[in-house]
Amino acid sequence: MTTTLAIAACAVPFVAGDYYTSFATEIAITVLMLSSYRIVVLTGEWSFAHVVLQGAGAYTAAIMVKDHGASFPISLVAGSIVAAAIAAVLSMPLLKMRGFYFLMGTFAAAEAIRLLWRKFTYFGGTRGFSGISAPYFDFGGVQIDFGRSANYYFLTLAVVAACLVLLWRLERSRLGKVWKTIEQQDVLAQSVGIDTRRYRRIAFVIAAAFAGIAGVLLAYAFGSVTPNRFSLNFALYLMIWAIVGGTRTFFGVIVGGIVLMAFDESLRFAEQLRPGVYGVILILVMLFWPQGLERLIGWTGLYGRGVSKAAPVSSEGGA
Amino acid sequence: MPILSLHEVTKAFGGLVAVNRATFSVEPGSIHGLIGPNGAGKTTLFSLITGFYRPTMGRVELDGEDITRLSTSARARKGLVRTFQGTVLFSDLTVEENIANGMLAESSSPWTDWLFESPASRSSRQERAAAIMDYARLSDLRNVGAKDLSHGQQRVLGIAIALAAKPRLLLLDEPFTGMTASEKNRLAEMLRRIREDGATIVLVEHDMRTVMRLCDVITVLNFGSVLTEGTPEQVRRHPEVMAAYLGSAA
Amino acid sequence: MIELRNLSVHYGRAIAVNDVSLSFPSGTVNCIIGSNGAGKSTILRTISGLVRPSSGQIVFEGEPIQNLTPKQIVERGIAHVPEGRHVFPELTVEENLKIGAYLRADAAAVKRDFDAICGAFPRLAERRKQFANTLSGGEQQMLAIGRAIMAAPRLVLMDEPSMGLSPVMVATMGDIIRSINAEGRSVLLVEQNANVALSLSEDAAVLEQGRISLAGKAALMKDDEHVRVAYIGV
Amino acid sequence: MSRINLHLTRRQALVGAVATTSALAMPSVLRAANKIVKVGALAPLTGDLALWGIPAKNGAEVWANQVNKTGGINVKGERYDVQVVSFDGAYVAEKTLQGARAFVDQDVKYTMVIGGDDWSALQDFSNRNKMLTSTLYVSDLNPTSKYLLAPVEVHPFYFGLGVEYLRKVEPNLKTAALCAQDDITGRTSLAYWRAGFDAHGFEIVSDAYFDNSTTDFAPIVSSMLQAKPDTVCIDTTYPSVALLLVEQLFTQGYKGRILHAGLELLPDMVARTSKEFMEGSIAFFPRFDDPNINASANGFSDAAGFYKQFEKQFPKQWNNTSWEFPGCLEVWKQGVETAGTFEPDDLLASLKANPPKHIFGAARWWGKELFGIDNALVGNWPIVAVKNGSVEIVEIGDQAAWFEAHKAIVEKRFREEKLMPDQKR
Amino acid sequence: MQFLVETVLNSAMASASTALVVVGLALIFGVMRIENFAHGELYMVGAYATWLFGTSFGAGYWVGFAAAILVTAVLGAAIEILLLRRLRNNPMGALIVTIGVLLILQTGAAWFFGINSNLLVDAPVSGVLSLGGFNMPWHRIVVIAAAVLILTALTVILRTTKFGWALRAVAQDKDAANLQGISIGRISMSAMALSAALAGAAGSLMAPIVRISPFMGQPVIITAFIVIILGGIGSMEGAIVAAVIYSTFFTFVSVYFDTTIANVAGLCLMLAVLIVKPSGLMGKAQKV
Repeated sequence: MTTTLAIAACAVPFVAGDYYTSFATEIAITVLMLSSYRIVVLTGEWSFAHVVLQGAGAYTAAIMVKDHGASFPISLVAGSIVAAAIAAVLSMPLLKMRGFYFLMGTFAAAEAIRLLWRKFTYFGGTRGFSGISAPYFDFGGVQIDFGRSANYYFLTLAVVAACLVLLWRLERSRLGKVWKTIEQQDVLAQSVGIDTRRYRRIAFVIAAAFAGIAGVLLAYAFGSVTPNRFSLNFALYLMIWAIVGGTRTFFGVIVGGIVLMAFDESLRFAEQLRPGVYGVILILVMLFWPQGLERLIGWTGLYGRGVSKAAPVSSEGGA
Repeated sequence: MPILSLHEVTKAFGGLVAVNRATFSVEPGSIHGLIGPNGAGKTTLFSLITGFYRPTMGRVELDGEDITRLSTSARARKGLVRTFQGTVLFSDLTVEENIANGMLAESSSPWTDWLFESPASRSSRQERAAAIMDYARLSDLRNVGAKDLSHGQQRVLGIAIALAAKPRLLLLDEPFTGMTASEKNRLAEMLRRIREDGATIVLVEHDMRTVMRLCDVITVLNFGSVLTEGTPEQVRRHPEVMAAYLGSAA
Repeated sequence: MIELRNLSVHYGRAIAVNDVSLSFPSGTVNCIIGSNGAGKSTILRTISGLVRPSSGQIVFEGEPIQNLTPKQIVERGIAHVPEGRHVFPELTVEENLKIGAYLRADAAAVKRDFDAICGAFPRLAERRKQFANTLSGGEQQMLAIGRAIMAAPRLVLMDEPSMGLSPVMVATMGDIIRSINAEGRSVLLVEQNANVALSLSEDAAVLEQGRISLAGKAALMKDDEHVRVAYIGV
Repeated sequence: MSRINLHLTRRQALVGAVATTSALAMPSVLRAANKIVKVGALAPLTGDLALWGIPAKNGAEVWANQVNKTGGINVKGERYDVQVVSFDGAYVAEKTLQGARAFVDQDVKYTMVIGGDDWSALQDFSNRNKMLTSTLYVSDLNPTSKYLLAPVEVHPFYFGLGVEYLRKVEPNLKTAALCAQDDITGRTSLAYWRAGFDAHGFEIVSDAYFDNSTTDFAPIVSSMLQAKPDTVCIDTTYPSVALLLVEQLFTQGYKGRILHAGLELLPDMVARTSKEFMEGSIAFFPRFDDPNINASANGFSDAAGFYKQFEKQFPKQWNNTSWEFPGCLEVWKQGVETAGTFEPDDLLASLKANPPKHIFGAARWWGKELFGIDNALVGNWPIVAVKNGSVEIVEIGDQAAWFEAHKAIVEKRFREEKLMPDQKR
Repeated sequence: MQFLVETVLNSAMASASTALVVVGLALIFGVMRIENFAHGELYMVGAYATWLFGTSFGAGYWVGFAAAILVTAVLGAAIEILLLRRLRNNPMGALIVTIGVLLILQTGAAWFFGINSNLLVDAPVSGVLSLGGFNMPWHRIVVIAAAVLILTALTVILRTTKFGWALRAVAQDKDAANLQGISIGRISMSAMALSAALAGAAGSLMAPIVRISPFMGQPVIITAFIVIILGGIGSMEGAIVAAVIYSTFFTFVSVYFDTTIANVAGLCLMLAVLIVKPSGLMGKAQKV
C-alpha cells in the first residue's frame, strides 16, 4: 500500500501538468500537517492552534530568508524549532484545559498570535511576506532550481516522506504507545504512573515541530506568507479532514486529506456553489461513515482493532 | 513505619462531607481491607489515597513522606498503584499489550528509546510481561483482545496491568465483584502471592466472605468516618459493624 | 403485578442479569436483595426501559412491556426512583416534583398530589424554592420518591433508598415506603440493606451474580442463614 | 418581483459558466472563423472576498462578449475572439498559484487578479513564466515584478486631488478624522489621505483602523466624532461598510464633509440620511449610468453600453470591480493591437513605448519613486461630488502632477506605514 | 462624558445581541452536548429572512422579524431531526455536520441573495434619540429592549412551564429525565428550534445595523464561542454575564485603542480566565 502510494506520488509530475504538480505539492504539505496533527489527536484532544504553529514555521522561514538570507535547510530547522518553542510556551496554560475548553483555548492563543502578525510590520503586517525565492542548490556543477514546480515537488515529497517515516516510528515507539494509552484510558494511564499532562505537552510540541516544517515548505512553495492563510477556516479544514479520514490509523488522516482535497478540487465546475456541495458531502460522509473513511477502506485490520472505548471512570481535569 | 498513613483526611463536596477525618495506617506486607456499606465513602477515600481527589483537609503519607499534593501519576511512580472498579482496560489491545502498557511510565531508559527501542530493553520488558502473565495465569491468553476476555479474566488483567507498574502498595477497588467462586479463590491466591513477593495490598471490597478470609487488618467505614479497625475476628464481632451492614431493623 | 420471565441482560459481552424469573403480587412491598454488582439495579433499569433485555420478557399487569420506551412505561404506571437519587440538581424542589407529573394532563389532580406530597414531606415543603442540590442526602431521597409519586404510579421501583442514610433517616424511609404502599401502590425495592428491606417486604428474592439464589416470603428469609452468609460471610 | 427575475438570470449565468468551462476542457471546439485568445480572471469566487471577484469576473465576460460581437481583437489583421477563463483563487496563495499554473497550461495570455494576498504568491511565478498580469492594487507593484501592471485604478493616487479640491471649495475646513479597514488597501489609502491632508493644511484629529470582522460601527464613529472633525474620510472600506459608517455619522449628529473613494451605495446613503447630509461629499468614481459617462470615461469603449449590458446580464451585481477588470482588458487590447502580438516581452515593450489610453483619457507609465517600477498607468482622474443626491464630475485632476508636488510628504507617510519598496517584506 | 454615555449604550447593545446569540448556543450545548458551528449562520438566516419578508415583500419590519424567528426555528428543528439526531453518540461527527450546514447556508445565501451584500433593512423605529448632545438611534434602544424582553421571556418559559423544566431536566440529567417520561428526542428538537430562533431573532434585530452578507455569521460565532467559554460551557447565566463582560470590554478597548487590539485583548481575557478557572466563570468543574 505504502509502495503504491509512493510510486503514485513520484509519478505525478511526469504524467500531469504543472497545475497538478502544484496541487500535489499542496497535498503533500497538507498530509504532513495532518499526520502531525494526529499526534495531538492521539492524546485525545483537538486543537485549533496547529495551523498557526505552521504559520510560525512559515514566518520564521520568511524572516530567515528575507533578513538573513538563510538557505533552505537552515530555514527548515529554524522553522521547526520556532514552532516547537511557541508550542512549548503555549502548552503551559493550554494543557490545563480539556475538551472543548482546550479547543477554544488553542483558538484564542492561536488567533492572538495571528492578529499580532497582522499588527506588527516586522511580520509584514496585513500583507505578510512575498517574494521568498525558491531554493537553488548547486552541488559542484549539478544545479537544481527548485523554483520549477516538479523539482520543488520532489523536494517537498522527500521532506514530507522523511517526516512521515519519523512520525511512523514515533507512533510505534514508547512515546507513541504512551499517547495512545492516554487517549484510550486516561485514568488508567495515570494510575500506572504516566504523567498525562506532560505527555500531552510533549505531543503538542512535537506536533508543532512538524507543523513548523510544513510551514517552511509552504512558505517556499508559494513564495509568500500572509496572515490570512492561517485563519480559523484553515484550522477547521484540518480538523474536518482528520475526522472525515479517521484518526485511528496512520493512514486515516492522510486518506481523509487527499480524498477531500481532491473532491474540493474536482468540484471547481460548481464555481460559486462549491462550498455548499462540499458541505453536502461532509454531511453525507458523517451520516453514512461516521467513523471516518479509514473504516470504509478497511485498513483498520492493519493494526488497531475496533473502536469501542470504555467510558472513563474518572478524570483529573473534567470536561 | 507504616507504608501508608492517613491523618484526619476529609473531603467535602459542597456541603456534603463524603469522608470525615479518616485516620488509619497500613502496615507493610499486609493485606488491609477497607469495608463499609454502600455510600460509606470508600470510593471517595480510595480516590483521595490515589490522588484523583485532593482532600479538603488532612494528610496522606507514603513511607512517611507527605504525598497529599502529588498527582496520581507521581504517586504511581512512587509505587502506589491502583486498579479500578469495573473493567477499565485498554480494551482494543491484547492481553500482552495491556500489560506492556503498564510499564510505559518507566523513565530509566535513555531518550533514544523514545524513537527506537533498544533490543535489550525490549527483551527485558517482554520478559517481565511474560513473568506477570505467568503470575496472573494469563499466558495462554496473551494474544487475546482484552474485550474478548471473560469478566473474571478482565479483572485479573486489570491487576496484572497494575503489577506491571511495579507497585509497592497496590490498591484494589472491589476486585472480586462479579467473579465466580473458583475465580475468587484463584484471585485470593494470587493476592497472597503478591503479598509474599513483598507488596502491600489495600483492598476495598464488598464480598465480606473474601475480605474476612483474606485480610490481616480491616478498617470499617461508615458515613465517611472510620467506625472501627481490627482483625477480621474483631471486626466480625463488633456490634456496630453488624448494624451498619444489615441496617438497624426499622 | 410484575413478572420477569427468563430475563437476561448483557452489557456488551458481560452478562449482568442471567435468566431471572420472578413474580411479585400487586399491592404489596417486595424486594430484591443482594450485594453490590449482583445485577439488582440492572433489573430495575430494564423494567423502566432504560436498558433493553437481551432475552426474556417483562410482564406488567398482564402485558409485556420489555419493548416499550421509558415514556410509555411511565404512562403504564411504573415510576422509578433511581439509585443515588438523581434529582435534578439545578431545578428547585417544586420543579423537581412537578416534573414527576410531566406526562399527566389533569392539572387539578396534579395539584392535589403535589399538596399531598408537601403534606407528607414537610421538609420538602419548607425547601420548595431551593435548588435540589442544596438538600441533604435524606431530603434528596425524599424528593426523588416524591417525584416518582407525582407520576401517579401503580408500581414504584426503588433502587437502594437507604443508601448513605443515617439509621434515623433509614427508619423514616421505611415509614415513607409503608405509607406509599398504604395508598395502594405496589413497591419493588432493591436493597443491599437486607434488614430494612426484608422487614418492609412481603416477598423477597436474593440476587447473586445476576441469578436468583433464593426467593420466598420475606419474613421467613429474615433469619435465613444463607442471607447472613451471603452478606457478611459469618 | 425583481428578485425572482434575478435568480433566473443567475442560474442562466451558471449554466453559461459551466458551458464555458466544459468548452475549455475540450481542446478544439468548432467555432466561427475567428481564432481564440484566452484571458484569465484569477479572483476569489467563493468566500467573503467573492464580493470583489464575482462582479469582476462577470464584468470581464460581458466585456469579452461585447468585443467579440464587434469583431474581436485585431492582431496584424488576424481576428481573435476573447475567451474569459476563470479560476477561484479563494484569495489564498496556494490556490491562486495553482490557478496561475492552470492558466499557463491553458495558454492564457493575460491574467487579472484583484491584488494583495492573491498576487503575493504569483510574483516569482510570473517572472519565470512571463505571465502578464494586471492588479487593482497598485501597492503590489515592485521592482522585481516585471510583468505586473496596474493599468486601471491607481488607487489611492486620486485622494490627493480630492483633498486639494476640497481645500479649494471649502477653505474653512481645518480638521479631519480618518478610518479604514485594517488591511493592505486600507493602510495604503490612509497613508495617502494623510499625505493629502498634510499637504493642504488639515489637522488629523482622529486616525484609526478597524478590523475586517467589525460588525457595529457606532463605537468607531463615536470615537472619531469625539475629536470634532470637519471632514471624515472612510477609505478604504467595503461599500456596505461605508454605508453603515455614513449612517452612523448622520445619527450621531455629524455635520461636516465625507470622503470616500466609491460612494457606491449613494442612493441608499441618501435614503438613510438625507440629501442635505450627503451634499458635497467627495468621491472619485463617476457612475456608469451617468449620461455623460462615455465622454468622461473615454478610454473605455462605450462605457454606457457596457453598463447597460452588465445590468441586463447580472442585475444588481454591479460594483467597481465590474468595470475594472474590463478596464484592464481595454488597456491590454490596445496594447495587443498596437504591438501586433500576444508575446509578453514584445507586448510589454510596446506598451511601455506607446502608453495606451487609460479609462479617463491619456496616461503615462509611472510609479518608480513609490514602487520602484514604472508599471502603473497614471493619467487624469475625475473628482466627483454629491449634488442633490447623486454624483457629478466636478473636476479632472492630474494624479502624477499632484504627487510630484507633494512627493516628500507622501514618502514620509508611506514610510510610516512601511509601504516603501525598500520596506516591503 | 457624552462619549462615555454613548460607548456605554453601544456596549449595552453589543451585549444584548451577543447575549441572544450566546444563550442559544449555551442552551443547545446543555441539552445536546453539541457545539453548533452553524449557529452564526442561523443568525445570518435571521437577517436575510427579515429582509426577504420585511423589506422585499414590503410587509414591514415586524413581519420580517416574526418570519425570521419562524424560519430559523423550523430550520433548527429540521437540522436536529434530519442530521443531529442520527449522530447523538458521535460528538465529533455532529460537529462536522454543523460545519457542513454552515457551508450550505453560506453558499445558499450567496446564491439566492447575491454576493454584493447591499441589502438594506430599515429599522422599525427610525430616528434618533437626542439628549443634550448625545445621540442614539432608537433602533439600538429597541435592540436592547427586545433582547431583554426575549431573555426575560425565555427565563420565564424555562422557569415556569413544563417544557422549560423538561428542557432543564434533560440538560442536567438525561437518564433521570427519561425516567420521568420526557422524550429526549422531542426536547432536543424543541431546544434546537428555540436555540436557532434566538439566533434568528438576534440576526433580525441586528439586520438594520450591520452589513447583511452571507458571511456575517462568522465574526458572530467566533465571539459567541469566546463568550461561551468565558461564561462556562452550558451555563446560560454564565453566558449572559460573559456576554456583557466581553462586549463591554471589547467596545471600550475598540474605542480607546482599536478593534484589532480589542480582538487580541478579548482573546487574552478569555485565556486569562481559563488559566485561572479552567471551566469558565460559571461553569462547574465537571464531576467524575
